[in-house]
Amino acid sequence: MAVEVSYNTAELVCVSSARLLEDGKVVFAGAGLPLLAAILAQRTHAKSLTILFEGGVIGPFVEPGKLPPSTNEQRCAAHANMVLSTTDVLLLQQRGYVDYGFLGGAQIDRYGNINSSFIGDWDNPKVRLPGTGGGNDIASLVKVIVAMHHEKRRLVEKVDFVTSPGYLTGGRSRQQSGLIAGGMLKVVTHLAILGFDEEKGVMCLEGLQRGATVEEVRQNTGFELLVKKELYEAAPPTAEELKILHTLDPEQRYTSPKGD
Amino acid sequence: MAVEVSYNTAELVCVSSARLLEDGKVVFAGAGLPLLAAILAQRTHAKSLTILFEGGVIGPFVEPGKLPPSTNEQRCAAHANMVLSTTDVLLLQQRGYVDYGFLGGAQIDRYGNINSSFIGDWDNPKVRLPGTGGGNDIASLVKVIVAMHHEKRRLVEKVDFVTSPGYLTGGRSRQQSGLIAGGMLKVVTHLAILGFDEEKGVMCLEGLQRGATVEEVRQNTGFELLVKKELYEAAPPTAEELKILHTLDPEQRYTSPKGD
Amino acid sequence: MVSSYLELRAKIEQKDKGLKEKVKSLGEAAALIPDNSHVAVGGCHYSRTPMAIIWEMIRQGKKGLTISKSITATEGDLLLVAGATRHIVTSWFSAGVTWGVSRIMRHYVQSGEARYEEWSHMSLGLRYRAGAMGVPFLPSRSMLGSDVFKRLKDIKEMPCPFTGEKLALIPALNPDVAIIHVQKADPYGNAQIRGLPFMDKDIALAADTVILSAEQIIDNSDIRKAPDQTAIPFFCVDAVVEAPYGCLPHECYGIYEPDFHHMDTYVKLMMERGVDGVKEYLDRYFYGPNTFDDYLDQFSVKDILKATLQAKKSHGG
Amino acid sequence: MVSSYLELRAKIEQKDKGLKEKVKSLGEAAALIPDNSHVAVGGCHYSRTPMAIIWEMIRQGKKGLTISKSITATEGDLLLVAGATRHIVTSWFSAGVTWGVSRIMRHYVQSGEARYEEWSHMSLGLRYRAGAMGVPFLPSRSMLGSDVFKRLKDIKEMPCPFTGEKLALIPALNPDVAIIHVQKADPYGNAQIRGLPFMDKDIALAADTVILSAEQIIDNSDIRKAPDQTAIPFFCVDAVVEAPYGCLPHECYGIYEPDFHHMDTYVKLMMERGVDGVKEYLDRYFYGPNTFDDYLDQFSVKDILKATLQAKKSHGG
Repeated sequence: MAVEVSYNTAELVCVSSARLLEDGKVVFAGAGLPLLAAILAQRTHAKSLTILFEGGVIGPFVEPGKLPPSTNEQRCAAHANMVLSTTDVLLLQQRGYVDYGFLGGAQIDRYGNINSSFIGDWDNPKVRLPGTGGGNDIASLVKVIVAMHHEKRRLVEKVDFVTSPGYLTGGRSRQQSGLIAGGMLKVVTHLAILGFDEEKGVMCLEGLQRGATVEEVRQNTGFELLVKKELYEAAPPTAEELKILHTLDPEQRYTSPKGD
Repeated sequence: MAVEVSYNTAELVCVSSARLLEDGKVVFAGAGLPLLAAILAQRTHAKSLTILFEGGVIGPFVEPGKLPPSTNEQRCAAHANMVLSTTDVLLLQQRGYVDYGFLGGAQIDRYGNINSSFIGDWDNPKVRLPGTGGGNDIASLVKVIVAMHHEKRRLVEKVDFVTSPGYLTGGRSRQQSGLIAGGMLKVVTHLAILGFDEEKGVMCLEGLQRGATVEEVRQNTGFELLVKKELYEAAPPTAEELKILHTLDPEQRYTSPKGD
Repeated sequence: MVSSYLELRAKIEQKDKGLKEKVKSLGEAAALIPDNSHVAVGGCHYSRTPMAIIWEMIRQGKKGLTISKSITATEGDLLLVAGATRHIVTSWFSAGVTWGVSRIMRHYVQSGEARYEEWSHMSLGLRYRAGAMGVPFLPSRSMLGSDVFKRLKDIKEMPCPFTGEKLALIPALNPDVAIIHVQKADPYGNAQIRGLPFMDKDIALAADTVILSAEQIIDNSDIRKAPDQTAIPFFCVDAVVEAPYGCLPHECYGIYEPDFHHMDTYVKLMMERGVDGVKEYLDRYFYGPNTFDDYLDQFSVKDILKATLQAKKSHGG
Repeated sequence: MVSSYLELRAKIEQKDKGLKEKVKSLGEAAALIPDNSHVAVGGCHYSRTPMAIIWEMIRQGKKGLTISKSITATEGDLLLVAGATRHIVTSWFSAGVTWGVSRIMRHYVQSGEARYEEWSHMSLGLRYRAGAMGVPFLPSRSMLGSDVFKRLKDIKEMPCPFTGEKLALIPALNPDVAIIHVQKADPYGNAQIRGLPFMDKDIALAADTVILSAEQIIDNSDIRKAPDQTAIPFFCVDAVVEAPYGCLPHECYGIYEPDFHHMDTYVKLMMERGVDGVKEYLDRYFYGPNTFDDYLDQFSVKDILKATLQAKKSHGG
């Protein structure tokens, strides 16, 4: 066993979600924490994991300390295996060449629907957020991992606006809407790893981060949470994982303690 | 006036059809005589005529004596302005970037429908021909010039098979089928230049090659031909035009006396 | 609104498609953009933004434009504050993840002064692609079931006639004008794009009028040496403007990275002082200088050199 | 038949998409092609034909294949006479305009022994493209009203839900296997194509299994030097075979023109002696040699040199 190490919640989320990415698979990663986690996975257990960027990049070569702040800029393209048009890289998901989409979430509800458009009313938004970007396409077309800080205001009963579809209103509603592939896979937070009940299409607690309790998770979740009968405890980040993270992002631009 | 010059029927068709191509326009040219005519036009009155090839070429640079026997081979691509995928070059027609399609015809009927698929019955063809290639797309999407030898067996009442659509069964039938753009513009033969009556959608004699008579045209046409009230006489090929033709195609591969 | 096919065809038919020189000044080129038209912007986020053309558009006082762009960055702020547009069609709008949410975008959209028409990134790409292909829509499996879909007017769904599967029908977008920055173009408009192509090829073919700015105008014989590198064919292009560093403070692949120092300064001003701050910025950088060179002259040479060297280093050039 | 989306997705999901070496011998690669499968052939007419793979397919005695190719040339004759296929999906079939109509194609099609499924060139391209995009069809304005349309079973028309205009719906084609020849590929399958790209990018993404032959296998670091030159991404590729002169007697852009002398000789034999002549040709060039190098050894060095020099001359290389 590794010795006890210290880490902040963002680092915990990053490491936990990186571990979900299997070798030999293809992941569509957004800028920020998702990208950092995907590179961490490549440098630990998933050497032949392929990363795609929305900007049109297949298999980028990311230099430590130079993580691109946008997945649409040239640093992403240099020394990649292939660059192609934005539309075409997004279409790879529709064709089935992407195993996971990896998103940060502003607000997610019990059905896994994500809101990154606005808080408040459709016609009179309180806060206008940047928008879907490729998020809607990713959530419509492939299996999705969401990494986020676990807070009541972020895990809500019903999002104000479904920007990126999860299981919509639960049950078969996602399939009935025409979204027959993909769907929410996991939500990774600093307290827990959550999956989705296949029949009901609702979020379900599967594992706890070390030290977290079911009660604590419930208190920080804005809806009645399903809990699996047998919960596992996730192993904490190792010194090795944290060391790689710090090499990749020495200024902690993407793992500042405040979350995603 | 130029002195009298000698030329064969294929040369006559080539020169006559070249003259129809206006400067500043874009022509989609098939291999053989159409390509030869398009280059002739560029070297005479239409310096900024742009040629497209089905193989995916925009603005090729064709060396005299090296006319490509296929518009899908590398000689077409070298020193062109752009090469792109076959599908994309054909789609330029659908978008409207092509002013003329230029085809050779195996068999054409009074409505301008072309058959290059087979002679005989659908299910029991007497002669299987090579097929449509891009012909159907050209005829579906842009205005078409057809260059051919004038023979009764080639200008027929009804083609056995509509490979490339003209005005189908006449009247508004082309538009009704969904083909709302393009359509047959001219048929150039060694005897005549034929247009199409706009209302009826049927072929119509407009001009005569020097020395040809209406009677001769009728005798060599397999259907009752409309004849415009005022016919013009086309000027014969000039020495200059023929000289260019011979430079481009010194072995007369595409203007052998037997026609297209 | 999806255009009727015959109208689309008529517009292209009127264009002079000959291989002719189209080199124009920034002023002449931007004058081709009518007020109240739909302008599609090439590049994405802060990459290959046609900033020089936008600079001139704002100076010419364009009004009533609809602006579409795959991802909108700081140029969107500038167009809003300058009053050039009140309608942005995009999938994401802000300077960047690390800079936070644009206060300008929030100001205009939350107040209802401007409309943010939100499409998914791929859907906007398919809209341009349908426009480029000359079809009224493309089928897609994205956006179904989401509120993004429900908020849009010009979008439909139907069961697939072959498989019965439910499909979204993404309507074609044929912008009145496309403005695109490229690394190299010849005087006729044959353009080469290096690095990320984004949606620019489709935008160029979808638009009725195309204005290119290029880091460098090269000879047609250089284009012909590598015809498989041509990204945009000359006959859809109406104007070519030579504009070195024409994306600054944004980046141009292989030539310069963003001027991050300038970007940080701009974002700080914008986030702290909102519309007033951006008005000051426009006065200093857009309305003040007499030429685009004078605009560039306001930048720090040191920062430009750094951005240039970084780009060369990244690409081994 | 248009495949169901979930079936398509399941096939791709099963693929190992890791960045792993896939270099195989011709024999191993061709063994990935099951009898009775649909094989899409890259290149067009006599350009970039994957002749080496076809050579091996014929030697392995493949049966019941459906072959699709944008334009079919002499390789179509060979596949018919060898008994590998009785169903060709294409838009045009013959050696070339100057060589006349293939007697082999006529023999098999006129007798009813083989089926020539005729699509327009663009429509076949749209079929692959729809397959590559993961949609069941693409709308089009071509083929409507023609007998080509009427003869096809898997095609539909409908009024556009946006404009009311009548549209053809071109069904997706997702071939079981794609065989494609490229100038360069790395061991993982990242492929560079020079010159005319034809439909190859779409074919590679549309197919469930992709076999590449390459004039040269290059290092992945060479691919990464110019990622904007990669035409086919590694994760859709299942096998990479190094096959210099792998298109002969057809051509490979920038490297060799066709061996016109060989082509003339073949066509003369085929046109004069029909099936029997082609059987002799297959005996000599396909069944006789032990390796593809031995196949090439039957060609005249002088003719190969000429084809190579011509290509270099044309491209200034």
